[in-house]
Amino acid sequence: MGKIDTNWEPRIIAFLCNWCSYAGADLAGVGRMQYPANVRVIRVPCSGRISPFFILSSLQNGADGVLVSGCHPGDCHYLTGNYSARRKFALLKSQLEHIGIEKERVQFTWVSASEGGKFAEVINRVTETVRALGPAKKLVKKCL
Amino acid sequence: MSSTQITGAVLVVGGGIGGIQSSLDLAESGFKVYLVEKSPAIGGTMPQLDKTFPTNDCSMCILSPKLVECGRHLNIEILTNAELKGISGKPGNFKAVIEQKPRYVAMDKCTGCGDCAEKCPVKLPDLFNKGLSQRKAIFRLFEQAYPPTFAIDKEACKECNVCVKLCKAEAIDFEMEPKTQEINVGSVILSPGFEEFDAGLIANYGYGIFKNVITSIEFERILSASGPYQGQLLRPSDMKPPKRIAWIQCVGSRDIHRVNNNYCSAVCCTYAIKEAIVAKEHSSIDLDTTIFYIDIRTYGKGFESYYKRAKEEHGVRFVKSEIHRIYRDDNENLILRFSDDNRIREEEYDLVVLSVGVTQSEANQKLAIKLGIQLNQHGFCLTEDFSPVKTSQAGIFAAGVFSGPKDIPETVMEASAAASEASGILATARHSLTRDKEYPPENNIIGEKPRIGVFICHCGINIGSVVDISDVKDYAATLENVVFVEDSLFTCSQDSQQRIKERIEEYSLNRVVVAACTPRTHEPLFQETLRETGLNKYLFEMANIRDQCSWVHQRQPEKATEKAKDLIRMSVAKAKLNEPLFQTKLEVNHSALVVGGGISGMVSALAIARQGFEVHVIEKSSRFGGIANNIHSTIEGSDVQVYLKELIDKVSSNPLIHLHTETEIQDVSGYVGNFKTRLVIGEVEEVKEITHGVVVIASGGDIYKPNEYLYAINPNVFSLIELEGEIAKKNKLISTSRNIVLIQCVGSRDDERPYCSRACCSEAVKLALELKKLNSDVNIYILYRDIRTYGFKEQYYLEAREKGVLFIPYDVSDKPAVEAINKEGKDIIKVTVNDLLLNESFSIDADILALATAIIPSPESAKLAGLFKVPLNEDGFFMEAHIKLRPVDFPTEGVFVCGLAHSPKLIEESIIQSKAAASRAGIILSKDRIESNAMVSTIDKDKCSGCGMCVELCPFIAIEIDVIDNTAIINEALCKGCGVCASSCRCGAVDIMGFTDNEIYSMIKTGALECWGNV
Amino acid sequence: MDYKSIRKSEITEFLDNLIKEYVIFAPIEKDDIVLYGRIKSGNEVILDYSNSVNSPKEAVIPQLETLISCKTDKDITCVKEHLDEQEQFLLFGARPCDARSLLFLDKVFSDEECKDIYYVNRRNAVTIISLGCTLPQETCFCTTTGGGPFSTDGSDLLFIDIGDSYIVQIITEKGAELVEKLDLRKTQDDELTGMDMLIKKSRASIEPEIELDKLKDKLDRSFEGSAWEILAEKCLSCGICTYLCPACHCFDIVDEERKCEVERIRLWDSCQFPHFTMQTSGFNPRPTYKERYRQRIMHKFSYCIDNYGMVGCVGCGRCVTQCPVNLDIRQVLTSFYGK
Amino acid sequence: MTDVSSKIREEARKLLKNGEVDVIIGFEKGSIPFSATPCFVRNEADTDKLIWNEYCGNNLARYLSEVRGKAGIIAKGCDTRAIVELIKEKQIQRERISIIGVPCEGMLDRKRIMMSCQRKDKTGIEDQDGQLLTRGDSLNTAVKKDEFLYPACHVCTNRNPVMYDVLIGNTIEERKTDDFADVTEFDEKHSEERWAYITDEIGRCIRCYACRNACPLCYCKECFVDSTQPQWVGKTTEQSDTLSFHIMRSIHLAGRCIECGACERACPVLVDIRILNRKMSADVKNLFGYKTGLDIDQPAPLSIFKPDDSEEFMLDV
Repeated sequence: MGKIDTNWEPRIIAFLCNWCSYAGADLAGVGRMQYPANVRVIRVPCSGRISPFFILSSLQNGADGVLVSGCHPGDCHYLTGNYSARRKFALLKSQLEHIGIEKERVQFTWVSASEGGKFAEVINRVTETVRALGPAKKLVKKCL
Repeated sequence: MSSTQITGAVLVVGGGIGGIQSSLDLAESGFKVYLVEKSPAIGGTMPQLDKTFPTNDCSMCILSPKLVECGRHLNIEILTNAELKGISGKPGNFKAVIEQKPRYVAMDKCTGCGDCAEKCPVKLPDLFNKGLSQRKAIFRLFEQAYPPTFAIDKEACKECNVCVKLCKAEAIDFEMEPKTQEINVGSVILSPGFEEFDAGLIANYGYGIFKNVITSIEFERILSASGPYQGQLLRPSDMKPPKRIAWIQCVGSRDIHRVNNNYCSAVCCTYAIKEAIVAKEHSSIDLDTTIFYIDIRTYGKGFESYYKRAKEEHGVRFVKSEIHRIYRDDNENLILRFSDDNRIREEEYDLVVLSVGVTQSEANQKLAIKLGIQLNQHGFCLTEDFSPVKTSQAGIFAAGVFSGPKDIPETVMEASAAASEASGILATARHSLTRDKEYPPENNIIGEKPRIGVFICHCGINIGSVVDISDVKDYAATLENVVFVEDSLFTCSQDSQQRIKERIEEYSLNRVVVAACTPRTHEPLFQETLRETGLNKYLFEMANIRDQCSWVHQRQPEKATEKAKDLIRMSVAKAKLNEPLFQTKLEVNHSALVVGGGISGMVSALAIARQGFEVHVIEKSSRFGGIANNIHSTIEGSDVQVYLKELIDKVSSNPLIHLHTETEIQDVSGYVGNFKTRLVIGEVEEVKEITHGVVVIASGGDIYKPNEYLYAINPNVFSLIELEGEIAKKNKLISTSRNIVLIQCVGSRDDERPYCSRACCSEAVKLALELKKLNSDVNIYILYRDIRTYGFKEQYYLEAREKGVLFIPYDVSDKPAVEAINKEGKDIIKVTVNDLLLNESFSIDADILALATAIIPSPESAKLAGLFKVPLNEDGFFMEAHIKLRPVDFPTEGVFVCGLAHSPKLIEESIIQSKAAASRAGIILSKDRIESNAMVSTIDKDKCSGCGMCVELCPFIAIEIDVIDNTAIINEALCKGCGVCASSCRCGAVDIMGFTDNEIYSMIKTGALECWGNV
Repeated sequence: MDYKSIRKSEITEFLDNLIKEYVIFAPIEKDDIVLYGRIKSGNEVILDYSNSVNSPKEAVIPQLETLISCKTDKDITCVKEHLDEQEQFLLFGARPCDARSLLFLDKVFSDEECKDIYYVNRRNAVTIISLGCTLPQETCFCTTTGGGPFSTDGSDLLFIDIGDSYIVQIITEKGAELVEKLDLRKTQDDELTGMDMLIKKSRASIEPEIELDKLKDKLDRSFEGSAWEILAEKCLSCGICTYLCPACHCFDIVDEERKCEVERIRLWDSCQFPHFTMQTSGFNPRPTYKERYRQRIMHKFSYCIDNYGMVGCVGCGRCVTQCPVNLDIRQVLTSFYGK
Repeated sequence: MTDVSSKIREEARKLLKNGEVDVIIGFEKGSIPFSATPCFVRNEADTDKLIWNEYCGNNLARYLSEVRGKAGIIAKGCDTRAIVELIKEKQIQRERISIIGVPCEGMLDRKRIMMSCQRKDKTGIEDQDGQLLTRGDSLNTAVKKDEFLYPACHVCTNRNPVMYDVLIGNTIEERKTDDFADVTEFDEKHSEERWAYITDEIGRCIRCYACRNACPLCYCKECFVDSTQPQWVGKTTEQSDTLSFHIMRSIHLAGRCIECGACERACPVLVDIRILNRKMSADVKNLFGYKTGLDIDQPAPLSIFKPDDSEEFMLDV
């Protein structure tokens, strides 16, 4: 067992769609809703833009967790991007779990532009779950 | 400008969704728009709604892009806190007097940071939240408001000067004075909205006294995530989650006893269903929801199946009964007394929602009077059946609830229709008052090493008080390719913009990163600054260190500082890879193709031609007029045949309109601005190719031919439309009949066709009244499920009842039985029905049986859908791009829909939609070139294997496979840049400009590596 | 020629003794397949198996090695060269063909004019104990490429299986030194006679099929010929033949950010991969399997003779056994020779 | 088998003679024991080379998108499923290929057979009357061929071609539908056990890309693994890189993998690659009700969606 690093903070990459979830994150800010500072947001036009590779790359490059959030079904600014994305995400998540990666490391959710509170809640939940899991070791690139 | 010249500007009164839509349509088609809004922000009622029916879309989500688009439009001038005081002149040349109240906050200085409101000591009820929460004297109407600047409620303000001291932007000015100005416009569109009915007027419901009796709009605020209870479903008395909620319908509507409102508010049934469904979804416990109603009027597109789902999937209970009175118990619970099955019953609820109707506000009525606009008996703006957006004053048009109760898509359609009318008048003055911004030529930076400037904003104290800016600044300077870093109090202020420009020149910056607030509101501003210095606007990145950092990590300044560094590092990494992007310009063919020669097609063609564009109308039959050829009058009594004849004359004589009868489409190629369509004409099948920029699909609908109720078997059984023909033919059978039975919902609202055909209830009432007029002794029985005489049609329903027409409700599982018998030597039709109200069965010996047969999709629809690559819904009608806000558009640009092809509707409604389609079409036709979005998809042909995955996935049909080399090609004119293609391309051949794989990967890499923090 | 003997039953102990001084690579079984790998104890070794799936070249040219790494902490960037002192190691049970391949690799990496210091360090530290092939496989063709089932080229010691015992042939001084340290018994004469018989029998089972000089001539003249397209039509362009080949040695050098370091990594590459010759401009001089397969053959049987004086193939037969589509190098060579 | 071979030759000759095809892709005798090798026959005379036996394991559909001209192909069930997907993905045109379908009872794993006899106490192995006879110094054993079936053949549910122009012989009985019991069983193990198994398997990978290159559906002009901007996967054999390569490949094959097992057959170090691809196939079946390679008109599962697709995997907030 390695020693526990008490200063360790989880590092989480979040992919947010521009129209709903990014706006929801902004709204959480407007409402001054406090949440942990562990998430680094990458803004994308639509959850449909998010390739499973983005998620795998995040884990490979050292993220302890990944969050993906888009518009609720039916709300997509591009009509159906989130529906198409949902199928891809379902498979990716299942595959990661299959190979034995902790399933809580990669999370998917829908947050609308008016759900600032939900966004804060999601970040709380994701951060705490990933914190409980400890640093990601399984897919991260190691020094040779 | 000489007085005979037309003024190419339009005044739009009211900044709700209607006003916004009119403004955008007009500004986009070359007219200057003044949008006058009485409150401090545009948006109207929509921002107050939580979800929208029947898709449960988030109201704010779908509205906010429109707010920004409207707010930032170069040719829309928004006048907030403003009122129209008077109009003089004539169509084409009006002078309007506008009075604008002071905001006390300088709009050019206020950055919207919110420090002032945070510290303002004055609290007062927040009317946006219907008083369920409080706001400050200095306030913003709602968080996403446009303009985003604050305003001061001078009446409440104590002038303590706290805000003046706090405001680092020095935006507050108590010395501001009201301002009156006169503007020249060519036309006016009134869409000032409505007022919800004051539920306090109905004493026996206890509104205003019982805390847990609330109105539907209050309930919307409660449901809203940004509402007074942050989206938690709680009741006001004890802030506990209710377990039982009742909705009472028709509060202030269809009520001639308690209030004199004999119209139906048209929206309440569906919104109550929505609220019940959403409440159930919100509630953590199993929630009881009951809706007390008279008739459920879910007549709109998709509403009936929404109603069905509410009942069957969500378990919403529907009780057909009026509530007599509400009592309150000691726990603030409410006892509802009502009659059910002819017995008085009582039920207890935790919360009661009054489905309040819509009414005309006093202010609107005064405005109408001031402008000399006639109102109808209900106080709404008077319009005519065949000119539904025209007011009694020429050149002044009405849209939205100002002219009668209606929902969002109908308002949007009217707004577009009004825009079409206005641009019809002003066509010759198009582009005379609009302006385009001039920019210096762009520097070519391709091949240059990235030289990045980072500008960090303190946002007053919003960022600076949490994030250690000097630390962040030092850090940013160490990043690769960063050659300049600077911080400022407000990066968005005028002088900061100027400084950015100077720094770009001084340091030869070729990329700019601004670390400040959110790109959603501020990116366009900074991009503009870049353009002004000759830098391509896509060489810009924003790091959101306020909304998503300092504001949400106020108690963790160190972590917030680290995060800010990370976010800047990520933005710098992306900026490094940014490349200049360019919009492609496509030439536009200025003519339109209208498919279908019914009323919709002809109205649409005429409206397009009035805007000055050439139109081809194709009709598959040999005769124009479509279904309207069989309709003789409207319920209001207007003569349809006269109107139709005039319309055909106008269309035939218009030199810009080319009519093609007996014509069908063979094939279609091309896209928005550049369609090529091959027509097959006449029996000889002559083939002709036409080119056009847009298409309006007005292919109409059809009437269902039932195989029940002895239809087509017994000569005395007709469809309603056939009966109307028989009346017009003065068939003797009619004048001699003693009993006439009408059966509603034949082929509608059943398993095969779950939708409501919308027009049949009004049609039946219309015919009943006509039959009564012909022979007041005739007995008319209307067997119905719900009578759906929505809006002002309600008064005819009342009239029919007064005249003795018998309305008998039946249950769909127990349909009336029909039998042809011979009684006393006379052939009659015996109709047996179980009356739901009386719960007893009886028979009528009918001389005539008329069936309200469904309106069904035209058999042409499927073919057209394939040709134009547009979707049909499950009922077989065309499916618009968005049921609320894009009711005549398709995802495929340049293709529009109107009339029965879209869904069943009345003539008046078809006219509105057809004009709306013309307005939307006019936007494209008015442009010489259309510019594509620059952040579009791009294909690397060397990598593409032509598998077609992207083609299948693209929601906008913007990709096709090039048959020659089997690779995908992007139509940049159609691509919206969503990126679903890029994320699904296995070959890595597709990328999204501005969001390339490489750019995103660079952010992933710089964002994920933990050690960067220590570097 | 010096010989010693060792009983088969003593092999485990023999290795366990050596393991104290050397890192030992030997054939071991892992998940049903026999691979060359580092052993922790003598009983892991598998000697009754014809040849391992991979070649022992990995011991001298690892698939992956960090040449230098670089780390930035605060303002200091420190660069580290990965040239640690090399442990002494043994290649045990290498087949004569594989041992011979090291002589070829020496020519490539340890040329007087151009020494690859990473290679040389490892090469100097290795002692090779090979195992003669008493029962060559149908895919073996070492005699064709100049070797043989009991070739001593490249080995320091050669073990020859004579039933219950191995005869240990001492080939080099390094080998002799190693034998010195160990207490091996003297070889009996009858053992040596038996050994000669075995060697003869074994050699006879793999008669050389091709004369290499003539082949080179024919190949050089067929470079532009259409034959390649047909020959290589079924090739999948995978890297099996090159990666398993004991003589193939092409590599790529990449810089990778891994965790908090940047590492300069050398890793195997294959001329069979389309990207092997891809140029920055996008031009690829060997765009199809035809050019790539031709390159593999020409390189081994023509260019290597020009450059190093020996063919770049030791006839181990791995590419024949492992090719997923049975593209048999022997058939390809014969097809030229036959003409 | 010989009967099948002669019928194949006959059909091939016909196609070439009538000019219906320019080339026949089939199998000829391999150069080593227990093998057959892909061959391309372009004239009638050469059709005699064509053979059919239980070593015709390669998925010949892999060659279809590269071969020039009209092609005839000798195709097993799995090959035809690949053809269906390739047509769907516009890599080949149905009208340009002639399919000579051959029912298949499963193919034998040459490498495992060879391995089983390469220990020195065994001197050889022979095929005798449907059994494999191992000879050795000390023992002779007979092994049922079934024991050497490729793993993919064990769960094959399309032993008959799903699409063909000519069928050689009669169809054979299909197994019951695949219930992915192996996947379920694996997923019931503890996550650390799964991780250990998968990293151990993948740990052997030498990055030769034979799996990818043997796959009939891996036809990209540039594989993601070769992309440098961005470089999705490192090229090293370090666990993260190798594992990412295989996961990403399984994601690319999700809803497309026709489960022929070509990847595993090609692998020189016998990595259990199917453990990843089977999982995706199971999910695609269970979540989207789709099975690959059966119907040209059925849209690919990732090119469509249903509004009510499962959201069970999503965070419940």
